[in-house]
Amino acid sequence: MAPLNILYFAWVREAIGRDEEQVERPSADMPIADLIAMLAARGGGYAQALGDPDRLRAALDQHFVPLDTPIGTARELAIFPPVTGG
Amino acid sequence: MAPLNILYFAWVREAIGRDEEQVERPSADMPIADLIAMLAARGGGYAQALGDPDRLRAALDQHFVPLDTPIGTARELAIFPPVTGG
Amino acid sequence: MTQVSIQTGDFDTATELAALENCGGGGVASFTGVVRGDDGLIALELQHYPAMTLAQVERIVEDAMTRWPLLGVRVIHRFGRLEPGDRIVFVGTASRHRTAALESCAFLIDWLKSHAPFWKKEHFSDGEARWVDARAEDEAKARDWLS
Amino acid sequence: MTQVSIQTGDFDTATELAALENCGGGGVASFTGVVRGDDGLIALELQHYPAMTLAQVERIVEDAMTRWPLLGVRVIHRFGRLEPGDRIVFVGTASRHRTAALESCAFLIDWLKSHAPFWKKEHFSDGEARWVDARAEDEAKARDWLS
Repeated sequence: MAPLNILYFAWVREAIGRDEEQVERPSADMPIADLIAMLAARGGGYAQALGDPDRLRAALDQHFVPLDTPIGTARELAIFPPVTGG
Repeated sequence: MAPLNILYFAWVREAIGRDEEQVERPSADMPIADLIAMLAARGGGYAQALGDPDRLRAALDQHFVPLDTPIGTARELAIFPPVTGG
Repeated sequence: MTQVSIQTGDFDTATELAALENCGGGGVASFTGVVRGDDGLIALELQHYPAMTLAQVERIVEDAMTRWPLLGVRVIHRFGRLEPGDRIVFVGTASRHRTAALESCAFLIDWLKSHAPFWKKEHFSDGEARWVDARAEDEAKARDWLS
Repeated sequence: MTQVSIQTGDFDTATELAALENCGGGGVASFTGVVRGDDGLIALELQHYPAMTLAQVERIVEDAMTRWPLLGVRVIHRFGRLEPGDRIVFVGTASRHRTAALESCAFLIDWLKSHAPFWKKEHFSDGEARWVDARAEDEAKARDWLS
């Protein structure tokens, strides 16, 4: 199955230093929060950006979802701070 | 004392056939409604325009007033249908 | 910056909006009214009471300035003969706050459309013409405003 | 006629208003947002989620079309780097009814300013830069809209 594409925005993007990356697809029932914890465990900018999940929001295939949502078969996961509007 | 200037608007103007005229100043305590009745008694377009005071509104010196208001020392009386807005 | 014009000629909304955008606020709200060609209407004739109109519109603009924190207000109202598609009225407001700009714009156009001292005559394609009647509820509101 | 653009370039409000005036309605409402230079702000950097922004804005425009009898809706939102005085957003609505035009315009700009998937970074004259935090009440409203 295709890898999972992850997008980062705002200060999450800045801390990690990249706007997107592909990761090996986790199991379909893994909640987004667990994947975020795995990424944060990489340390450095990842730990800084993703260490406090309360400050993060996510979208699966361009739909906002809570962080306890299983990743399922989504192709694209976006991780970002709460949107601040235009 | 100066005569009273009367202005007419909308269908009142059309029926009377003029947009303004001067009349001899009535006594200060005469209500507008009485002057309207006197003008209507001229007949013709005046009767047509001013015969039904319920359809008329008035302003004294550019301020809306009820028809029972005495003319007082106003310089300008305007008689017109209710305004319909812009 | 507040400016009120009662005029026969057309106006340029771009010029008006640009002036409001330069008031230093964060938002500019506007409403432009256009004559509709309903029911075979071919022309609208607007008569007004010049000595009264400007003073009353300026008064309602001042009223809006006290109700909302506005940096700029522009009101243009045309009179005379207008045809379907013609612009008839423009209200533009500038404020630091979008809600203030939008609410005051709505307040002003509402007043103008129902209570400003204008009389309208509709001319139709079949040759008929009639003066528009005031609606009773507008009259009741007008009394509140002007008392 | 509905059209949504998410773009880096500026726009011409006169062109947009003219198109809305030609929708055949009686009224066109608009709101134009301008970047404010408060507290030494020298630039605003807007980032967005392109695959999401357009879809979401189009969805909220459709929502507005079902709530109000609209003949035209135009939304333009810029992203990238903007400076004080720059236009940032435009919402224009056309309707036969002025209340529908004004209310839907307020509804759309309200949604855009608080819930559209944008992130803003403020750059100040002293060299400081900071990402704007979402306000808690906006987040709560956003959940209502998007659920």
